[in-house]
Amino acid sequence: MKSGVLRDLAVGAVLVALLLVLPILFPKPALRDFLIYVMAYGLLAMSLNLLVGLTGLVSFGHAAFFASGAYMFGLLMQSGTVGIPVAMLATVGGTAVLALVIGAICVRLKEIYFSFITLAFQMFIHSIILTWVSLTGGDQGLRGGIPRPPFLGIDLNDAMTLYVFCVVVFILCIAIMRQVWRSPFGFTLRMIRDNPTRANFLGADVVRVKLGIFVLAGSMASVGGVLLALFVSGAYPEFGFWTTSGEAIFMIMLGGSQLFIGPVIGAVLLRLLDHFVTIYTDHHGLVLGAVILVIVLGLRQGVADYIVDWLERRRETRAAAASVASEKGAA
Amino acid sequence: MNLEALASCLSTSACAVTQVSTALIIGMLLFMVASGLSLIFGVLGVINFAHGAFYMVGAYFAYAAYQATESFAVAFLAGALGVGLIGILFERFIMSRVYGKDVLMQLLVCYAAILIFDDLVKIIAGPEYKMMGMPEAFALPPLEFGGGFVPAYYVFMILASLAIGIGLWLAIEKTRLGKIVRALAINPPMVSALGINTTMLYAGVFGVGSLLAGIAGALAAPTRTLTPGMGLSILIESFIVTVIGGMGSIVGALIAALLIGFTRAFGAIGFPLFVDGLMFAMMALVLILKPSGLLGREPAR
Amino acid sequence: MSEIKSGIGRRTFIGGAVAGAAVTGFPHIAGAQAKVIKVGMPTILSGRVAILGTSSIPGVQVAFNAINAAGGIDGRKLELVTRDSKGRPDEAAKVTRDLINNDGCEIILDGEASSGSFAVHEVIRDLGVLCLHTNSESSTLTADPKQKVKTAFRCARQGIHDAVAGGSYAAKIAKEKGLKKWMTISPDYAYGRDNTAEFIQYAKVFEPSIEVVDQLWPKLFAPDYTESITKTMQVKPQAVYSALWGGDLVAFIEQSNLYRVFQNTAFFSGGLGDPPILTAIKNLPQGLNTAYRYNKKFPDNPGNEQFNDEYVKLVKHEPTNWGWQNFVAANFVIEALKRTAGKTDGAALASEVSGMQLKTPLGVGGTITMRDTDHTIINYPVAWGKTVSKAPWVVDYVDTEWSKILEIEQQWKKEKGWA
Amino acid sequence: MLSVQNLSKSFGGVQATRDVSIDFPDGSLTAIIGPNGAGKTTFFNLISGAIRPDAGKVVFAGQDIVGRSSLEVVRLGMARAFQVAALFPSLTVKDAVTAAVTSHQRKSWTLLQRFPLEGTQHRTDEILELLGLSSKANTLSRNLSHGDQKLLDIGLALAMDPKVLLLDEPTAGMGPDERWRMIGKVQHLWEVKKMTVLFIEHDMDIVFKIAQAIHVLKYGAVLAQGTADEIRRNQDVIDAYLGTDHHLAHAAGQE
Repeated sequence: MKSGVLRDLAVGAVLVALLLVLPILFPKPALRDFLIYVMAYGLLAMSLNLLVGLTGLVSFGHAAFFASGAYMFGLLMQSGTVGIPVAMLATVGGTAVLALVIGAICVRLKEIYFSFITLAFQMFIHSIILTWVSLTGGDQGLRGGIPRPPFLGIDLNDAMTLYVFCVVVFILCIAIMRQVWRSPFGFTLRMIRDNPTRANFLGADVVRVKLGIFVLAGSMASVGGVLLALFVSGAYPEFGFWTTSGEAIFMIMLGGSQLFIGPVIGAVLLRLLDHFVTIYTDHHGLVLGAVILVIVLGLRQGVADYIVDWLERRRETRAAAASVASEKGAA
Repeated sequence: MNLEALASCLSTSACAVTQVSTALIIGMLLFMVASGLSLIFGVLGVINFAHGAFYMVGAYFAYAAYQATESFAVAFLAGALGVGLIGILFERFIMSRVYGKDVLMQLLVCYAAILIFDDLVKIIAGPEYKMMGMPEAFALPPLEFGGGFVPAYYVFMILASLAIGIGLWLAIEKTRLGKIVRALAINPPMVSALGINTTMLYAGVFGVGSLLAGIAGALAAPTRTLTPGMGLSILIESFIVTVIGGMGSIVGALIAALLIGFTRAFGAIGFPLFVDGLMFAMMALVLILKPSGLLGREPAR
Repeated sequence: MSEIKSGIGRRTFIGGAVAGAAVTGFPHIAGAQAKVIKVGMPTILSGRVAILGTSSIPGVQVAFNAINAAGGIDGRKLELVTRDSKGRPDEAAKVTRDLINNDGCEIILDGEASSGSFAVHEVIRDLGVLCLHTNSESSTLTADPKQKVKTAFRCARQGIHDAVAGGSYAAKIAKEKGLKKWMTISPDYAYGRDNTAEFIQYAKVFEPSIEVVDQLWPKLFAPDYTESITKTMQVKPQAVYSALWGGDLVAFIEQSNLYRVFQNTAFFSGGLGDPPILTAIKNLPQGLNTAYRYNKKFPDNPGNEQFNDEYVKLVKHEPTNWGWQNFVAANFVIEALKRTAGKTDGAALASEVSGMQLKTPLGVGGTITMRDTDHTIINYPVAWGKTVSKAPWVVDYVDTEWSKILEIEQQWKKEKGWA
Repeated sequence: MLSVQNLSKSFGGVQATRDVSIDFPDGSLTAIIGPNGAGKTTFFNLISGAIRPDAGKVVFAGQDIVGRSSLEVVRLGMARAFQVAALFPSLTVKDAVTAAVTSHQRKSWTLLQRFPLEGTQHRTDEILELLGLSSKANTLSRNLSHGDQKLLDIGLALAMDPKVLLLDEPTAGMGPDERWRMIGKVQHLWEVKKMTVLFIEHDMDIVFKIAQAIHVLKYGAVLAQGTADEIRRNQDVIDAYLGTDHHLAHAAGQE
């Protein structure tokens, strides 16, 4: 048990080191930009996977909380009344309340109807962003930049500092989600994913547990929104559009939903794909669509899930071969 | 909110007729798209998120055929049959491989199809706006009913949609094939045990569902602008319709489509800023109170 | 660590760790030794408004082809690198960063629509290269001093200029024909609402008897306008103003034709004047009033027709409003580069562009000026004309005096607290 | 003590349970039998809070639990296993039982510690030992044999430390030898844990062999009740039930 924590810490440390060393080895702003994007969308996908992969709740509206994070944070910073840390905490708290209200209605619905109603709420929030122009700037987004006043001697206007800040926040969130993944609560979620009726008969309060993870996942998604808002220095209604939710789902499917880090792998793959496809062709949809079809119809699961399964199968066949060989040897 | 304007509109026959016809124009086209979506879900249990793209392809097929032949009948058939065929191919080669998988797989496959179709249309037809234009036969002054005016083409569109809807309903409820299809929706192994080729049947149903999207596209082509990506907004609206009416219910789709049509037509008079909110509220309310929709049956499991 | 930094600092490299190499593995030679000068353009190339990008690009290409054929800037050719933002502002920000940081673009022609342009604006604030917004008409972008970015300019028509010109034209017609009852039908988003409000505001300034009896706000990209059209028939206004544009406008006009709406209602459109729209409409009613977007006969000079012909050679249709704006923007860039002798430093180029009076066939009187105070162009065509059913589709352009526009713009800025 | 009084329930026009009154003394081992469609599973659903009865009382632990959710009923100490083993396919045997134990300890919300919690280990091992599943602790639930799946289902219920255990056909779908092994385990469990056990069973030989009391349901009503001998001699039961279904059940069992 303790060794699990140690292993996670070790992996986390390697990840931090990698993320910090990469831009030093390759000091190009483009790499930093790329990684910040991956981290922001990675948080969105990872948090969605707490619902999809861990609890079996297929939300079509997760980007609503991503947008809420970006907008709440942006508005708080533009108000000029609070510093970045307070604004971030308030944003996460505010999004948690929003997720609580929406979740209280949604988690009572089962299966595809849960998906529908989350989609409906996302459409609702998106239309609020579009119509409440005086607050949100409507379709033009939050304009005029989001100020980044220095705090505790940290100045996020410096690109490298901003990057390091994003890495720290990202790893922190990943650590929290990893803890959820491995905690007793995480196993309650697995019970609900596999068989909610049975979980109920084993004393798990299914509706409240679902609501709990819905709120938690929403809060984590809002951190992704905060990072993106900090980076692009704005917030846009597209953050809360259904295509953003769709992209997060695609990241999960591309990477894999059963491996903890799968969605981040998916985020890296999708962003790389996006990056290169837009460079080489204007027919971005054609290429991306073809890749999706190949993965979905060819692998029938996420890339990371596929590799994990493949390794396992190979180990099994080897073990079987070895046992056959030893039997032969004995004979 | 201007209920006075609404009341005064309803009290004059000219306004009432025009707005009712507006509701029918919006509603019936929506019904064409939504009924296909609903049919496919009802029988195959998958949500065809690519349905909007099929509508778009139908419109472009009709446009191309009309450019070539100047005949609206040919254009209509090209849109309907072309998309029906694409639907069958899509079902056979792609969709059928993700039956029984989780809904995310189906979503992704459809998303891929949307991306590909949008891009193909852009490559083949170009990104600029296309307008098919009104066929000669319908280039008449609007018809007058009780002081209200309805363009001739819209009268045709409403009647055609209605006829197709009734035909579809009769086919499902009253024919032997319809009975088999309904049985297929509830108990596929049983249908298969009767010696019926369910694979063909699935493809056929998907084809008919797509055909309806193609018809809607062809009917829309003379009055709506053709652009890549035009399927998106109609997908969202017909999705709302299907959820409200009940996934799998043709009559439910009709009722919900007309509900949306009337909301928009009379909302424009009485509460223009609240129309979208009302559409959303209806969908959320239905989902909360009766998740399977107004006329949907509870999922069998 | 500092050693490593300074060691690798400026070198380009090949290979390395997977992600690192994957993203930055396109070696380019930065700075003054490059053979070509790369100009980046983030724009929309997919979805419903793909034509925004696809009709912007040839505008730039016409200008670049000309200078490259003439030997370039001191022998260095200009190259346009375009990227699809898919209409997403955050994507616009990202591709702009990529264009500059990764692809070695030293100048940005921002072909984004208004929301994307604000995102690009913030990137430029961060990175400090020369940027010309070529498609954003939103007044705030340059008029609000809070938005000001030293190296960013707008080379596109501006909402307030259009509003003044449109208002005065509408007032004149209203006076002549006694049009008092007005109605507006515009798309429900920032541009549609601002544009409509400003048009009506100035129409009333010039003709106080104008009364707006109703305003309809159909959704942006709505495929069907029947409920707005039939509502119009109930209200029976004498004139309608619409800020609809693009495919939405095409659908609106064709659907209105079915009801014969324009037989007894005057129509004023801010967006009808683009040739691809005029030609897409199968039954273009005569006598609709539209703002100038582009016309090969206006300004009527050989340079304009030459631009039109070169443009048509590249794509199959005549230029859009975006086409000429990008053509002019590209010429601003070329002229600035000539004056800096090929130096691409953002501040140096910006000081050249600021206040530049560019000779161009698209200008009123042959020049378009980049105003130094607020980094936006003036003296471009802001005329209104009437539709006819065959090419050149719009005739009888009536120009509005720029002196009048500038005077009212100044008052407007004062009201907003921007001047 | 668990007792039901005048319990009734209809679905549409069909009366699934008619005025059923039964007492289950503490520590008893009771069989519920009856032909297919007699309302046995519905009866379990009614007492365990899954379905709300139209009328009647379910008195458990000194209170009427009608209207309580199944969750509350579980927490009062009534657990159940299902006719078709209700498992968590993607969890290993050990993780599944540990998760159930954790849930029983009201620690399913624990976030700051890692799974498994230290206090659960002992209990999990005990349950696996009791059911003879220890050697399969690391097998995924979905890869278990049918019999082991049924055992694990019971194991999950045991994790609730129940005072009353409801077993819906613990031997369903098993061959004759496996049935006896299974029922032996159930009997062993009952003896060791001193719980009140109610089980639904088709195999009369099993029922007559181990049940202390037998209640026969038919068309939702109690047809007869008593000891094995009494039921064997009851003419109603012989007429209505043994004459037909017993042989059918036998035949099915022999397959």
